[in-house]
Amino acid sequence: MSDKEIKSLEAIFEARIARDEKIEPKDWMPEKYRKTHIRQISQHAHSEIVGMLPEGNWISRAPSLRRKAALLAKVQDEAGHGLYLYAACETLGVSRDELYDQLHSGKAKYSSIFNYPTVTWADMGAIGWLVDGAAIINQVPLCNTSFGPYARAMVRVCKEESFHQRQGFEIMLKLCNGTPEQKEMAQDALNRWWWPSLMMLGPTDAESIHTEQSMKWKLKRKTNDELRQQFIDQTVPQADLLGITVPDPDLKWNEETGHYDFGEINWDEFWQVVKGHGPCNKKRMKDRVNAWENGAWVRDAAMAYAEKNEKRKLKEAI
Amino acid sequence: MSDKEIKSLEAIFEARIARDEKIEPKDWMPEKYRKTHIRQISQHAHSEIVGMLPEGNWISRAPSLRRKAALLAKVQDEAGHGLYLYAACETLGVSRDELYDQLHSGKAKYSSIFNYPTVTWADMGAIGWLVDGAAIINQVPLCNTSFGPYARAMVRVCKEESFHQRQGFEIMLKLCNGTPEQKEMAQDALNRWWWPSLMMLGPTDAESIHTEQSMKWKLKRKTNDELRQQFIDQTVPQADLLGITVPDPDLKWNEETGHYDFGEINWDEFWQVVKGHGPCNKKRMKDRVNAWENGAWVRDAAMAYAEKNEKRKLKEAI
Amino acid sequence: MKNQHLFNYIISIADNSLILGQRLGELCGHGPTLETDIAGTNIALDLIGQTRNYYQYAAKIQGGGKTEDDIAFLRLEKEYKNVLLVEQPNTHFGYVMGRQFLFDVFHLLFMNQLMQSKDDTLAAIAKKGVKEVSYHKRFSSDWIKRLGDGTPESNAKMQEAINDLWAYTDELFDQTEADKAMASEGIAVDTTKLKESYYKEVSEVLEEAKLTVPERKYFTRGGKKGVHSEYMGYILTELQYMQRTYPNMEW
Amino acid sequence: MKNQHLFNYIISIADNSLILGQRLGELCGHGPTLETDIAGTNIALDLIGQTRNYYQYAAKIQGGGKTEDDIAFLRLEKEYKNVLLVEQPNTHFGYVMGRQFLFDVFHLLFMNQLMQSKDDTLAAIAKKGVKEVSYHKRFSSDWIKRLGDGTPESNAKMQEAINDLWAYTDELFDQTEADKAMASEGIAVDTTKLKESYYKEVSEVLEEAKLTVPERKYFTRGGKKGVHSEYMGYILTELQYMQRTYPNMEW
Repeated sequence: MSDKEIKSLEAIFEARIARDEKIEPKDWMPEKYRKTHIRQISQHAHSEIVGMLPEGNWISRAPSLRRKAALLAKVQDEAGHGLYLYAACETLGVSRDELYDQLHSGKAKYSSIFNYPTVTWADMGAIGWLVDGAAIINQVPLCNTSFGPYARAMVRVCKEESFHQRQGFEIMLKLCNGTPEQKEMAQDALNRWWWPSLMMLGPTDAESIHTEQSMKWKLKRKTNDELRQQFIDQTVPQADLLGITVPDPDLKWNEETGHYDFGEINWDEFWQVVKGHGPCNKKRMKDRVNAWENGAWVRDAAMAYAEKNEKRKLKEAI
Repeated sequence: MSDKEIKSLEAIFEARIARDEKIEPKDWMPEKYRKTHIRQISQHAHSEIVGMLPEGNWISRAPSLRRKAALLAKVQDEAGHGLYLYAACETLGVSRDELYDQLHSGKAKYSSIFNYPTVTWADMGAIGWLVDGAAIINQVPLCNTSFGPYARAMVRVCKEESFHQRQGFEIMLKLCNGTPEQKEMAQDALNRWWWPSLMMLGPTDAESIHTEQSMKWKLKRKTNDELRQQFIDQTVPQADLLGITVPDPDLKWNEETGHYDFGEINWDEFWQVVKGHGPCNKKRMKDRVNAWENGAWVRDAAMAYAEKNEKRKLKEAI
Repeated sequence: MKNQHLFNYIISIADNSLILGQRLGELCGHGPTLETDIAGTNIALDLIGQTRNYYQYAAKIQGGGKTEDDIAFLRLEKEYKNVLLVEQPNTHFGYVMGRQFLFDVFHLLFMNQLMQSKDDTLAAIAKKGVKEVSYHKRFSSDWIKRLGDGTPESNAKMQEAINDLWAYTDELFDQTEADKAMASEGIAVDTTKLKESYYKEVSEVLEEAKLTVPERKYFTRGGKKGVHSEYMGYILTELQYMQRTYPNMEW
Repeated sequence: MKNQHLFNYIISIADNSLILGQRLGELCGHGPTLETDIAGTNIALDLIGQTRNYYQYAAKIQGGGKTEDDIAFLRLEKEYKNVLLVEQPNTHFGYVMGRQFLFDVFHLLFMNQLMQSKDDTLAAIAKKGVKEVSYHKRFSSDWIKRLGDGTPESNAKMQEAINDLWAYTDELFDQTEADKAMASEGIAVDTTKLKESYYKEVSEVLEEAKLTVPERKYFTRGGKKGVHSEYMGYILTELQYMQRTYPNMEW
């Protein structure tokens, strides 16, 4: 294709997005659009898969059968999200095995929040309440993003995420209405998860490299700082309701702006974790890589069996 | 050597044993004597090593620091017994690696009692009290056995074993003087370990194939049935002292014989376990084999390092 | 006493589901594929759901304000009456599927009979569960075939698992006192009558999967009498941790 | 308040020994040779012995009839103040020896200083422990050399362990509030002063063992503040099992 032809296709493509039409896998799309989507969707898928681990850590120790069942269901949902996000990504011409390979080799990223340890039961509440809460704020706008398969996957994801978020809040509520030990456990979890949750909404706009292009493609509708403010404004009253304290001495309602002011985020910590030096980065990757490597013989067997079956059917057909 | 010469050596050899002289590794000995001793000493060594596993199972869960330390010390002693028994065996011209190989391949036996699971803390008491108790009855006569290295090893083993036995009894005593739950735990342990302990003293004399020859070599001083009777006569009053009940409805003091009469032993179970079908045979062997196989690279490294060091020293000497 | 038997009977059924569900729960996120992770979690979820139904019923029988969680988390090891099979570890995926398959075949036969129970609650639980269990069995049977008739390596691994787990199959059919008492009243399933069908079904799948049906004279038992394997203690340390550490709280 | 600081200080020392001893205890009977099993058990025994001395002293300070076992077994996870290093798992023998070595070098430097403490009890515990810890350090250093300078495989495995465990070394020198308060009174060891010697000694052994000294800017910490790794919860399920399940009994 000549440069001119490409330019013209690009113009048509951008116009379609501007008209809020969905781009489908078989449609022409600029290479950068494809690559950006592969990066973002797979990163999202990886986050679901890695995100199973910190919560999976408490399945065997859940404090009641009801909570054990709910936690199992939640982790299962996350695996499901991973599944349809990988499927959405595959429509862009990349295989799930390639994507796994990027994850396992450290080339692909996943949400840094999952590199923090889950050390008490209250962390199951805090993750639902705060982490899923922040995720929803990130993800709701994506239900209208331009790439069809991603937008449709997000509709489903968001519905389940808000269920998870309510469930997490309910765990916190139960703790906060419980004994002093339980309430302290809830406070301790808020102390540990608050700042990482704020970081989850991404670097400040000044440091964010992908924002402008993503806005145009409707991969982003608001800046990181706007999303963060929205998260804080929404979450602080919930903490008040729970009767626990957000661990930020600078947090204060600002009548003028109609928002909460808040303290400085420790971006050093953010970048440390992003670069692989968080408390659990190595463990998470080892767990994933071990699962993958120890499962190789199983996947090989399934493949061999499927091929044999194919042949058997073919023989019967002849 | 002619048959006649061998016969004469054998006569001298038997006379030395009859005079209670010790046979030492460099002395001439009949091949059968060597083989029988390799079999018995290694079986004894293997029992110490495998015996570490059921007790090791409770180290991480010991109920107090004092008990945790005592249990660690006991398991360490068992490893020590293994060490000098293997060393005694090696003087007969067999390597420890060969002996391990016999254990791991299932060719060599170890005491069947270690194929029962340790399911409560009270089992730590019962093993010390009953299993070590039965072991001492088996082993004390071996302090005077004819083969010097074995006899000397047994002197040391027996001293430590009686310490273990007292310690086990003390665990039981504490439980029996404790809460009803604790006493029930002690009773439950006695219920499960009583019959296997009786079986530990070997098949009935009628079924025992090695007795006669072993008597001559002072590898045995009493028959299995005599030892068993001794064990019962000694242990039943201890159970009375603890206030728990030996699980044998036929158990009764016999004024006439001056011994306890006791019920029929389930020899089917005995042979089932001996043949490898006890509750934990597979687990014990897997644990041992895994430890050995996973440790291969460590042993290889130690060997390689020793060789390098040897060469370095040689170079320095030149 | 009738109630005690009924209580014991319910517990002995439910404990199998609890412990197998617990074992499957350990695997979440560590399986060979995303699809098996989803399926395994789903089966765990079904089993924990069934457990809750049984325990809620048992708690009602027990009375005194006891709840499903008291029964699930606050018994001593010897008071759990699950078979040894379900407490065996997740050594590798062949063991996971082998354990599941050897239990599922029994479980479905059992549930089909329990639907006929004269006890309406048990019959209702079974009716609801039978659909789930049919799916479990289809899933595990398929994997037995894939692994048995996959590669030489997978065949060897699957055979190893079946050989090891086989020793625990016979206990499935053992009858406790509660079993017998309840069977005589038409409440419990007479498990001895399931044995022939069980080994027939299991053998057919194994043969189709190019696996050898183990021949075995000796079987290992104990769980139904409360004498468990050494694995059980560790399962309970985790299962009971929260309830033991923070007693008398709501979650 | 002085007593509270002293109590906290003792606990933070002793918890290291407890948790490392617990980790070593898991290995009993599963090591690569009989000799390493004996040595590992012996080290565990020393560590548990030291733990008891510290906790007995702490229990006396705490008063109210508390015992060493209350302190050992009945705290919540965040009340344990051991460094993250000692709770790392027995992944393979390289990790076991790496963890031991990285702790032993610190431990000996620390004990040598603690002998000078103005607190007589602590000084006495240190005087007794220092001989044990010298032996531990000799043992683990020897193994670092054997594994590092053994075969290519063992070198790679040992390097892997050192690389992973390195992230936990810096926390050894962190000072808690109790540390600072007690150091200012000449009771606690000023750990910041040990840092240089530590990395020097460790690096020398690693170099002799043909291992690369990791370069690292970022370190992981948390244990001293009671925020542990995910391994800690599982350690506690086993450690506390009996005391939680059977409260208020004597053993």
